[in-house]
Amino acid sequence: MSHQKQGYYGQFGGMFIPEILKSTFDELISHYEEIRQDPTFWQEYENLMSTYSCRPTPITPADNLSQYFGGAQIYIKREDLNHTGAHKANNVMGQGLLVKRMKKTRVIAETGAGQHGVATATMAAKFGFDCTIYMGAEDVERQRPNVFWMEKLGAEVIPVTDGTQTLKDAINAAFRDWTGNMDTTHYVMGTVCGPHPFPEMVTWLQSIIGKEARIQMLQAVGQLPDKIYACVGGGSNAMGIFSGFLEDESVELIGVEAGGDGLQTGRHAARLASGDSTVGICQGYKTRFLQDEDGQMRDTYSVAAGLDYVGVSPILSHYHETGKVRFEAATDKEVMAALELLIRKEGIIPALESAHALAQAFKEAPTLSKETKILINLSGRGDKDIFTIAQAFDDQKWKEYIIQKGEQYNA
Amino acid sequence: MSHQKQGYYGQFGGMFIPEILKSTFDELISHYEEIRQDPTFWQEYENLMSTYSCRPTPITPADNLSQYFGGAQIYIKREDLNHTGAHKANNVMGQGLLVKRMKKTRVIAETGAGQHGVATATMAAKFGFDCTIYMGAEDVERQRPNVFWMEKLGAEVIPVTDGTQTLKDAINAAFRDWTGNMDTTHYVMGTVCGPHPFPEMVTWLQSIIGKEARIQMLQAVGQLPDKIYACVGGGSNAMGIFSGFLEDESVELIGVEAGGDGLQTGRHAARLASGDSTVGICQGYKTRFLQDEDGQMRDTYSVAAGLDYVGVSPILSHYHETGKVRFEAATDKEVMAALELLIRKEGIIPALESAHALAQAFKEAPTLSKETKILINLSGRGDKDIFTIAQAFDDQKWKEYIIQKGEQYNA
Amino acid sequence: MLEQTIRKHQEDKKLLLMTHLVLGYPSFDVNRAMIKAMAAAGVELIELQIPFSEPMADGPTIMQACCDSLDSGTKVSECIAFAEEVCAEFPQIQFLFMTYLNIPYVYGLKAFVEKSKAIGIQGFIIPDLPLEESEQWLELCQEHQLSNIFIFTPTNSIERLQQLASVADGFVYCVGRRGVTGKKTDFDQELAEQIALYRKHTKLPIALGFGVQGKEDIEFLAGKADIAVIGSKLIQLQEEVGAEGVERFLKEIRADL
Amino acid sequence: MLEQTIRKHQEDKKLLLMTHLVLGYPSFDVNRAMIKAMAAAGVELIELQIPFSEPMADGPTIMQACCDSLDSGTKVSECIAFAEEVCAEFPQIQFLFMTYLNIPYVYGLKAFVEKSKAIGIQGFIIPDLPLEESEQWLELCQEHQLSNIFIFTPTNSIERLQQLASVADGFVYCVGRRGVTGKKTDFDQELAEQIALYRKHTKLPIALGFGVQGKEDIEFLAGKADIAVIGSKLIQLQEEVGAEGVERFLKEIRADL
Ligand SMILES: Cc1ncc(COP(=O)(O)O)c(C=O)c1O
Ligand SMILES: Cc1ncc(COP(=O)(O)O)c(C=O)c1O
Repeated sequence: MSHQKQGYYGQFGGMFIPEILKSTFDELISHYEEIRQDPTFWQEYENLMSTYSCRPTPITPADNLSQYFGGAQIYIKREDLNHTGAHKANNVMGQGLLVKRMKKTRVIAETGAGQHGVATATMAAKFGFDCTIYMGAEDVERQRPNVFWMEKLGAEVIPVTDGTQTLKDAINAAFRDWTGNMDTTHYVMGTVCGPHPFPEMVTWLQSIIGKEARIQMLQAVGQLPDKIYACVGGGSNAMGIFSGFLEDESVELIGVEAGGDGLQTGRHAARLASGDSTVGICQGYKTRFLQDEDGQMRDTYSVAAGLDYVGVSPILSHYHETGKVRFEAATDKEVMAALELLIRKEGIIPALESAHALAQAFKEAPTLSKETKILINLSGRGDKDIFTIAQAFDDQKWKEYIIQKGEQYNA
Repeated sequence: MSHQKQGYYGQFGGMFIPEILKSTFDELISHYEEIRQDPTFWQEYENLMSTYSCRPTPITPADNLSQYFGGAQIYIKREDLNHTGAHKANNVMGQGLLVKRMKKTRVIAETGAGQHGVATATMAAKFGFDCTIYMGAEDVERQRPNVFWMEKLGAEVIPVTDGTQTLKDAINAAFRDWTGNMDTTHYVMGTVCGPHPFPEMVTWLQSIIGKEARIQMLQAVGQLPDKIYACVGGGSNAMGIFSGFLEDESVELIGVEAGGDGLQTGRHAARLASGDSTVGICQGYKTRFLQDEDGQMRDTYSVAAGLDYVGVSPILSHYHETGKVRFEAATDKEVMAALELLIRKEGIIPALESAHALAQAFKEAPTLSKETKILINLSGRGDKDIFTIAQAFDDQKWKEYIIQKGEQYNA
Repeated sequence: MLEQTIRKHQEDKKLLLMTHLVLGYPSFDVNRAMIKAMAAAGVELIELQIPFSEPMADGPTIMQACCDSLDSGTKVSECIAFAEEVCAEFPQIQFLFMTYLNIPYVYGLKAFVEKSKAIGIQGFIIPDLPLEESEQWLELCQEHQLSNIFIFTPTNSIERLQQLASVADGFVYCVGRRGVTGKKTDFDQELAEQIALYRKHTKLPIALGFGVQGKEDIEFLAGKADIAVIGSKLIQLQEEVGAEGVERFLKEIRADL
Repeated sequence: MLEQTIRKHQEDKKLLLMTHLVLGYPSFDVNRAMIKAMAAAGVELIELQIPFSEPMADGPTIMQACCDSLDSGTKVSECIAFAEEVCAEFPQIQFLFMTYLNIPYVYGLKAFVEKSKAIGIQGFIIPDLPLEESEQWLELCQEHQLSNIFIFTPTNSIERLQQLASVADGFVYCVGRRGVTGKKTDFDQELAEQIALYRKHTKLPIALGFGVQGKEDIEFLAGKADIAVIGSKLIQLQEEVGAEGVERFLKEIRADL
């Protein structure tokens, strides 16, 4: 397991795949290498994202918040304005173009909160692919709105009843599907995890965020940000924005994980910010996992379904080890407060995931000088999360509304 | 009532306001005329919309649909990608800048579906204004998700229990508030209706859509569209896109109203496409209203709350009279089919309102030559309408989900 | 004509009363009883409000009354017939039509003015008809010697008051404060000054409306305004204590004037 | 070593049997009964699957069994202790550990291989350890004379088969079709050709897995493959008819071989 091997980042990464998928990965890697060499691919990708989504997404100066905290000047990269409401669109549309080149006709994907599932189903509709989405049965129940849209988009949503019935089980199920249907099917991994080339490929596709952000900061603000905050589930939005600034020594990169009920409670999903993870190999790659002493994956917890995952990008595990990225965790409570504050002060409704980046930035902003510029990657919008958010706020009128609707449907 | 008077479009328009609001309107008009003369205003407005929303919104070539119908080439102007999910953002942010110039500290607005209410509450949060939203009590019940967001955004949402408890009653209530609080308060009218200067001013702010679209069509397609379709509630998104093409004789403009259960049933909101309206004066302006022989406003109906209004822009009534714009109506049934088709073929979830424009375009596209280019204004996204849409599709799994959630909340 | 009648009444009264009712609310029969009560209390002017579905300038009480009246099926033609009846029965009272512009507009402005004249109406109060939009309407009123009542408000500039005064006829309807009908106005020094300002700009009698609740307010107005307008309060009273109660209330007020 | 043992068995048997069980499912006691039954039926090789929480390459039956086993608290140390016990009790049977890489990785690759050797395990089947990632592991296996079983699949190119064959040891585990464990494979001409192709590229015994359901499949394999793998089917049988039922089933199959 030498460090020079393809797909490794320090000791992390790799390609731990069943032999049956070997040729599929060979093919995928060769196509991926081809598109990376081919400048027309990136052009086609940028063009698609600018006509179908609204790239470049803007950077919003959050003047009210800056004033409120009286510290750093806060800027927000608006991935929430993407078509389907999150950065997930970047990755899926890019992989969609790749699938077209591979001449496959079917895509499958895992989804937790449903965001990546909706994005993939959208891409499949746009490209005319068949589409199957694997989603933990528990998530299917919790995220019915997303399931509704996926079905309307023409995707088949398969509830996964194995294991903990959540994201990691959906990933297993998607791999199982793939091992039976690799000839027609591409597995659209939703984040920068999994076996090579996914971490590298999805990072590359998401790097469109960082590329834009770097230019935008220089143009609009006249300088690079001093700090960049991004939430970290698998790590795709973080890697996406960080990508644009890896060479800039002056820019501090901060990844924010799900602190759940607090790191000390054990009920969290902080792989890198807590001391609770160990190196393991699972779902095709080597990284730090939240696992027990036997190597069995542990239950994780976060109010944000998209951050609630046992593993994390091998690239980020590497950056964690080298100190290139600082990792922090925000608790559910801090996250709800940050979400409320952004809504109130800037009129922007963040996804629960994205609100983790906000929460950490808000902790630090007041302590920073007015000359400091910080950039927060707002990975997605929250209006689709209304069931979760209204519930998290324990909103009585919302509950009454649902009760009443339910009675009406029951009649 | 001569036709040369300010705020008149042919015989329509005017400023039928209570005397108590005279000085408020004088002030508003003078500020409005100032900003129209001041090129820095439009710059500031464009800048705000490009950093806070994602303007220019793209034009998406709907190749799958074009191929499906085998007729005209279909292009879609993507107002759904705006911050808060609809073209309503343009108007409110523009009026927000105006309010700042007027040094007022509070905004009020009416809302039907809640789209304009959410947009106004968002603007108020961003600008730091106090905000009160009037909403028919029935709509408050129907649109709880939007009410939840408005409240989170810091707005007070007042359920209007008068009259039919819908949009027009909310407008009356907003006017009543204004007559008591004009010193601090600006009424952010949500569409191109009401007394002068609203029809003209809101048209001007929404003309950002048409300005962009004209340039984009010329750049990307190399020619102007032959036909442009827009749905018509009050008329703001239609006037917004039409504005860019008023001088272009070759471009046919088509406004699509809510056909509800069908024009022959009387259950619709087609002021111009049906023979059912007559000229009247109400809510401060003169236009064609759906009213009875005494001049009392009638109940209207549409699956799309945002189109379900008794009046219509005086400018559009004028264009109706002169033939500048052709008016059609799409029934609920046609609308649901168009909505489903757009989702399935292009991966875009339209607002129910916007789906009216689609429905009419889809009726005509197959009959047009492949050389014909048609442009559809997609005024908003539909994912916020999930309660309405899932219900309209009579989706069983959705209903079960709501019933179950309700029982859970009840426990 | 209307002005002269008012002036005549003023010869032996400190303050005239103008009351208000919503036609068809709760029924024309109750309207009849109310007018009888008002007549018995010696009310000089009555606003007959023809309900309109969008009473933008009215407060909750009147608004709800309009809505209920329409819900029970009230037609404009019935309102006119009723007005004809009461104009004939109570020739000592000056009746005005209060309504929103759409009602006469849809009826036909000319026809509406002619009909009003024919049945004995003295004038009109149309809150959503500002001066700028009233050219044709004023011509019709003049032609038929009917008064279109203009409204003075605290937000009007001096210039605007002068402009309104130049076309006003019959009396001016003066608003004590911002807002819609039926809310409480503070009857204080500021209001007195406001009335004085209005007075400076018109020779016509001054009616003060919006918020008159009872005896105290009336006493305050006496000597300052010419006509006190009592609107929403009477609807509430009627609902609570019926037409006789309204009569008692009005008589009590009247006693000191 | 493993290869020689297999060759020896082949001297008097047309087709060897390799069965499978998930340790701790439904309990170690049942595991014991199952192994006894398998031994009684003369099974030559047994895969002991140490359950892993993410059994990516397994089908529904085995996956569920792993999940249930872990839910009931199964620990890796117990699995090893159990393996030690059965290796000692049934020396005629070749036991292999089947598991996912994370289990030995977290245990410590070296420690795991040493421990396995010490307790009498013959080799390993690790579906998520491809050749490219196995350098260190293969060194350890060689050092301790344990077989790491490589897998041939229908998606492998000739080149890949050659590559795998060059490092394979003990036997090769051949997959009859795409997909995960436990689904039905069509035992037909195409499969025969597939096995023939595998055979062309390795001198090692060939085990055929994925989908063996019963007697007919076994008869089909006899003369084509060397070892028939029976996995999910036995879990289902155990659930339905218990260890004795499994014994009956295996004996029936065995009868003709
Ligand atoms: C809005 C949003 N942000 C962030 C994430 C976390 O994923 P990642 O870390 O790959 O960006 C998700 C995952 O669903 C998401 O939906
Ligand atoms: C998405 C959307 N489209 C259209 C409309 C209709 O308004 P207008 O005709 O002013 O564009 C609305 C009103 O709420 C809306 O929300």
